[in-house]
Amino acid sequence: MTGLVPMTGLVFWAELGIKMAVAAAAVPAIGMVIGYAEMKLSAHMQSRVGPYFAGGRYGWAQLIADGVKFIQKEDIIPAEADRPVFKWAPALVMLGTMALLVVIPLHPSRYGMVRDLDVGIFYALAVSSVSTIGVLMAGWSSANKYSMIGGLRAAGQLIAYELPLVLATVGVVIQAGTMSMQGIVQAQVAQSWPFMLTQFVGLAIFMTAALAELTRLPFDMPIAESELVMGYVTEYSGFRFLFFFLAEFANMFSMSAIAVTLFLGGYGFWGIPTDTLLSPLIVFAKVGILVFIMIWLRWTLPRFREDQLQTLAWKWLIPISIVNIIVTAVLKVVV
Amino acid sequence: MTFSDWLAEPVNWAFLALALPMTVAAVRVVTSRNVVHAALFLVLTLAASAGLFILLSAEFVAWVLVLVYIGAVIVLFLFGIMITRAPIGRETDLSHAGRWPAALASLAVLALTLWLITAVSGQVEGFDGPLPAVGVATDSAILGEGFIMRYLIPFEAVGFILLAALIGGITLARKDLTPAEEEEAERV
Amino acid sequence: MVTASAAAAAPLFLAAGEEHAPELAAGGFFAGGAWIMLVLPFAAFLGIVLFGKRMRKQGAELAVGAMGVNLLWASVLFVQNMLGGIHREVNLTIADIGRLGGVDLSFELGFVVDGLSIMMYWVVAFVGFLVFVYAVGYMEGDVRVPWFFASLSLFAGSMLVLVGAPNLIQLIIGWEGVGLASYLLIGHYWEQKENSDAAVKAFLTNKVADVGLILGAILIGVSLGGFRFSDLSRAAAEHSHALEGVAFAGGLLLFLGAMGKSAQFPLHVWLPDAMAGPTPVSALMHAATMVTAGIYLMARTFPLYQNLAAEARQWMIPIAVITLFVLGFLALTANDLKQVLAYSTVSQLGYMMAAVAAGGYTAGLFHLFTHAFFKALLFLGAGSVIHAVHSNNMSDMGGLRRKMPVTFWTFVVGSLALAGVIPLAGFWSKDEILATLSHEGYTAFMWVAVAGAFVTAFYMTRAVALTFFGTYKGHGHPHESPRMMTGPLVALAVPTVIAGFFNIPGVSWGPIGNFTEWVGARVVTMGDYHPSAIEWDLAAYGLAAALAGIALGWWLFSPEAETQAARDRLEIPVLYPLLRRKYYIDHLYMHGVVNPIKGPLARGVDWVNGHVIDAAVNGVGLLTAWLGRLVYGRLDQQGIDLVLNAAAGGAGGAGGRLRLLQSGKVQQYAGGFVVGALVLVAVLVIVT
Amino acid sequence: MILTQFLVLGAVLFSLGIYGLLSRRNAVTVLLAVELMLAAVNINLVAFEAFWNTPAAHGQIFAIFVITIAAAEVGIGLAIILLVFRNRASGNVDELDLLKW
Repeated sequence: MTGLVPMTGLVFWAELGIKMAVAAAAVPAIGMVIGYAEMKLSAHMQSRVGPYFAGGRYGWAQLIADGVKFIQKEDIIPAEADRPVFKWAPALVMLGTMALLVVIPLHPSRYGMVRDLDVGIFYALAVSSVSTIGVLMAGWSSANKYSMIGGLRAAGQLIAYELPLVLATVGVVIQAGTMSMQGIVQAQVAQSWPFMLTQFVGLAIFMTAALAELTRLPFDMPIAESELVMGYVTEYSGFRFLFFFLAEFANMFSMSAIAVTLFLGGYGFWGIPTDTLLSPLIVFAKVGILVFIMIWLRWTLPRFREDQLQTLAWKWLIPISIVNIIVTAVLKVVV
Repeated sequence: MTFSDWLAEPVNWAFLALALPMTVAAVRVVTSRNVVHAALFLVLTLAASAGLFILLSAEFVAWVLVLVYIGAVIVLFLFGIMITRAPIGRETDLSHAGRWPAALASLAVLALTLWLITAVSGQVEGFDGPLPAVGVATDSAILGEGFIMRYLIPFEAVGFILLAALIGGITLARKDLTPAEEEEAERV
Repeated sequence: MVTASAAAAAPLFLAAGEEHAPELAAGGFFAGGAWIMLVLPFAAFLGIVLFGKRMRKQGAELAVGAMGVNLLWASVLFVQNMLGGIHREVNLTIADIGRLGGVDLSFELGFVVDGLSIMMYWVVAFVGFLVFVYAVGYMEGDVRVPWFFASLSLFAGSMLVLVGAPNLIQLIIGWEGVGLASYLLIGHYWEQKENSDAAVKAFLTNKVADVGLILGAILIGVSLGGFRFSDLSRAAAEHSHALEGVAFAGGLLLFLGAMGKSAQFPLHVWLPDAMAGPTPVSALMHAATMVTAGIYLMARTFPLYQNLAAEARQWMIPIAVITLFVLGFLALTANDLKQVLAYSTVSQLGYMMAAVAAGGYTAGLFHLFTHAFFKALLFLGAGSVIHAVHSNNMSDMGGLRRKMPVTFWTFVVGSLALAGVIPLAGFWSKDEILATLSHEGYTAFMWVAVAGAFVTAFYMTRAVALTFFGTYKGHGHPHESPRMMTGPLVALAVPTVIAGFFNIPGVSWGPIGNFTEWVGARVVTMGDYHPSAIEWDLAAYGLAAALAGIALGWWLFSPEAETQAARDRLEIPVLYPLLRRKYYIDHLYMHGVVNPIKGPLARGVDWVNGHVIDAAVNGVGLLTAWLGRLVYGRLDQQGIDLVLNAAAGGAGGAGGRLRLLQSGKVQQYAGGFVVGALVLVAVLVIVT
Repeated sequence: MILTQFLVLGAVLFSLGIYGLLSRRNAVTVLLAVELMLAAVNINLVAFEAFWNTPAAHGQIFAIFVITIAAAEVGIGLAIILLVFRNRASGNVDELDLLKW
């Protein structure tokens, strides 16, 4: 049994601090890699070349250049904006993102993740909901109709898809018999096949809900350019915009990583021992597949209508995930 | 235990680091001139209380608090505020003239409660001693068993209340359409 | 707490008078997974309810598919059981009921796979599958098709749960499920009042019987310490002391339950009315599900009746014989084709019940087995006719044999089988019943049964003649039904012809044995009577009666005679009205049960109201008036008014001030609440 | 850590909640104050649980019950406020005095 409680001793705090710092530093790195992947992939899907010149070959330094550009830009705050709320909103979004990263298991040892909590998956779902507040704050404080409507849409959407997201994980929790992230991965390693095979309904619902939580296409109504300019990020510029920008990509990573942990067996892969340095690479490879699918979907599917979005969540995903839970529970007892 | 003894314990610094901002935020919840700010200060208060729960080794409750309150209830609040009215800037009349009697009443409650705490503290054994349960996080399996074994009926009752609240909320908040609008909605 | 005790029951045999108990295998994969058959129809039900409307065939695919899988599964089991007996029982303890009558009872679910249940699985799946296929064609373009198929799946599923039940509790669950589904299906066209009335009638009549079943289950469960059939059978076979006392009462109570479901006199009234549902429902209800449930219950608890509850059987046989003979007559005058078949079902159920009650376990079940085929065939044929002429009345039919050849020939085959003509299935099974009755010494009842065979043959000939011969009297141009409907007819005609050969007395078919051996795979051997060779004299009586009935029917309703004239010739003064009004049983229920509440009881209440209560009220009134005058004159005017006026003035003044407190402002109320709570707590603290 | 510090904190929060409940005009802020009171109650419940240290963690279970009920309460409360706002174009509780005599 692990918890946040036995926090005595300097070593504990030092270790935790280093791990947190690594997790925090990972956010921009992940954001850049995924952002670059998105640029290149979307370009190729549209028969374009994409970033080409920056950094010499393949435009690999494009995102770094963009980052520098964003940081240099003037930080504009609208005159009518509610300044403290406006300023804190991106930070809160970023906080939710970073807090997610700390429970992703990359390796079975205690250095493989920041903390293995007894209620790990529950923690992940809880902190991922914190960004919602940030989005609402950003939408409200911008003193802009578009931002406001974007914020409202985001809130409605995030609340609606929070439920299937949580419910979809319950099947896995029932099957694994634990909420600890390491425990879930170990359960899959022990039975030598991922939960994807039995919880495919859960995986589908989880990924759909995750897309909606990320407000990515086809669920990007809150920032729909053609309707709302840029929704709740309309008024943001400079490094505050960078925060939103990075948070989206980092969130893609962490959502995919959670899906990998829950459904795809985490660092487990047939034939490869789990305690080697290959483990993080396996996780990254699996995350890469899911991220690729997300990017692919974004450049393939058109946007939903607002009412279709709510219908999908309340009338389809939630009932199906509840049925999934019931079936899993019954099978768990019977089999 | 003297105050300096108490302060020598590092975990109490953590407590203070949570409790003081929490109190300040709570004061701002009830005095802030801006509804949205009040709601956001409530977020702070609740986040701090989640931290306190972790100190008290009630980890599961802490994350339930975060998930349900910060993730859903406050969002619902902000949603409600923005739908009803969302003026940016301060409102002059958030508190009404009855604030002095209200302050008096709340002070009376505070006084009575504090007096009760001091009165009881002498009579219960170990009241002033360190909390025994702190240090080991409560296993969530215990809570789960509690819910479906001993507290099954309250659990079901709460489920029923949630259902009733769901239906009630929908019924209250939905707009009654005129026949023409209904026709319109059906056609879409 | 769920504990699984899912072990295959070792062949537990207690010699119940017989020494050679066959070795039974636990069965393989298919026996262990038999629960799938119980679950599939419910899955289909859910699937249809949720998604049926969006499917191409409106969910019929799911229902037919589930039934098809069940048929395959049951067929494998059937063949396995043919080649060597299977017995397996699985029980899951779901919950503890608690202490009842000094024993701890628990609620268990599970399934049982043995000769009896395999036979029933197969019959339900086979007839169910064909009926479902047929219904796809029959219900094309009807109202609420998804819901119809969902209910049909529920019907079949509940029956399978009932059949697979290893204990009385699960049997009751399935039993009520069957009742519910039948209610839904009979009332499928609920827009018409008489249909929903029929559904309610079926439901309520069954409920009367269910009281018996539930009381019987409690009685047996408490005295036995459990609800399992295997325990009951074993205890009964051992002449257990615990059961001896309650065997008679328990047996009769269970029989009461069976009377309702299997439409025994006098609880048969719902079955003819149940025609209100669509024809596939009737076919399913009369052949494989619902009405066979009662017979199945008797067969499942047969050791109880065989060994302990002999007195109960003395009550059961007369009821069964009345059912088979007296109610068969009602089919003579029915004008509705389906009603003719319905009364014939009632009558045939009487045969089965008579056989089981007389100790002929195998004979009753064999008749159930064969009857399922030809009765389903007849109903589906009738449905085909009705589908073509859009009327249930035989006076709208006639001359259909050239227009609907497939329906005609299969219907004739079914009718001959029902009449008991050699070599069709009905002949063999009816012969066994006659043999059983004769052997067990119920000679008089045996002759009644022979006479019943005559009646059966007569009314079936009448139905065939009126429907298929003569000239067409309806409207429009009837034509043969689509392949979807004639296919099941042909498929059912096959077992109707050959099923009888599986139990020719004394004939065993090499390694696969015969029907008697198939249903013999039970936890205890049944020890019932079944003839060891064909008793030619009895068979001859039965056959002669059947041929005589056919001849008479043919003579009366020959193709040249117009229907109305023929019927008039039959209108014997007293008998005809009696039969037309169904022996006045419905009237009896109406006037004997319903009207005492409406009429005399109401009058009684009225009399009490007028004479007793009114008198009392009037007396009190007079007394009060006198008192009032006294009080008004003396007390009120002189004393009280003074006080009252002062009080009223005071209240008005106080109210005027107090109303200021009612500001309507919720926070002031909340403040009052807080202060009140404070005061209360303070008082509490000070007092303690 | 001792029990008293949590009880005092709970008492302070609860009093603040009562103050907000009685003094705020806007209905939403009144609801916020109620949430504050419930948070105080939860702190007390969990603290007492840590104090008595029952093996079945009754205090935490009740805290979760309180949180759940609070969620339902907010849902209904906000629906009512929305309705009132729609009908009267005001979300102030002191203007809602139709029941006044």
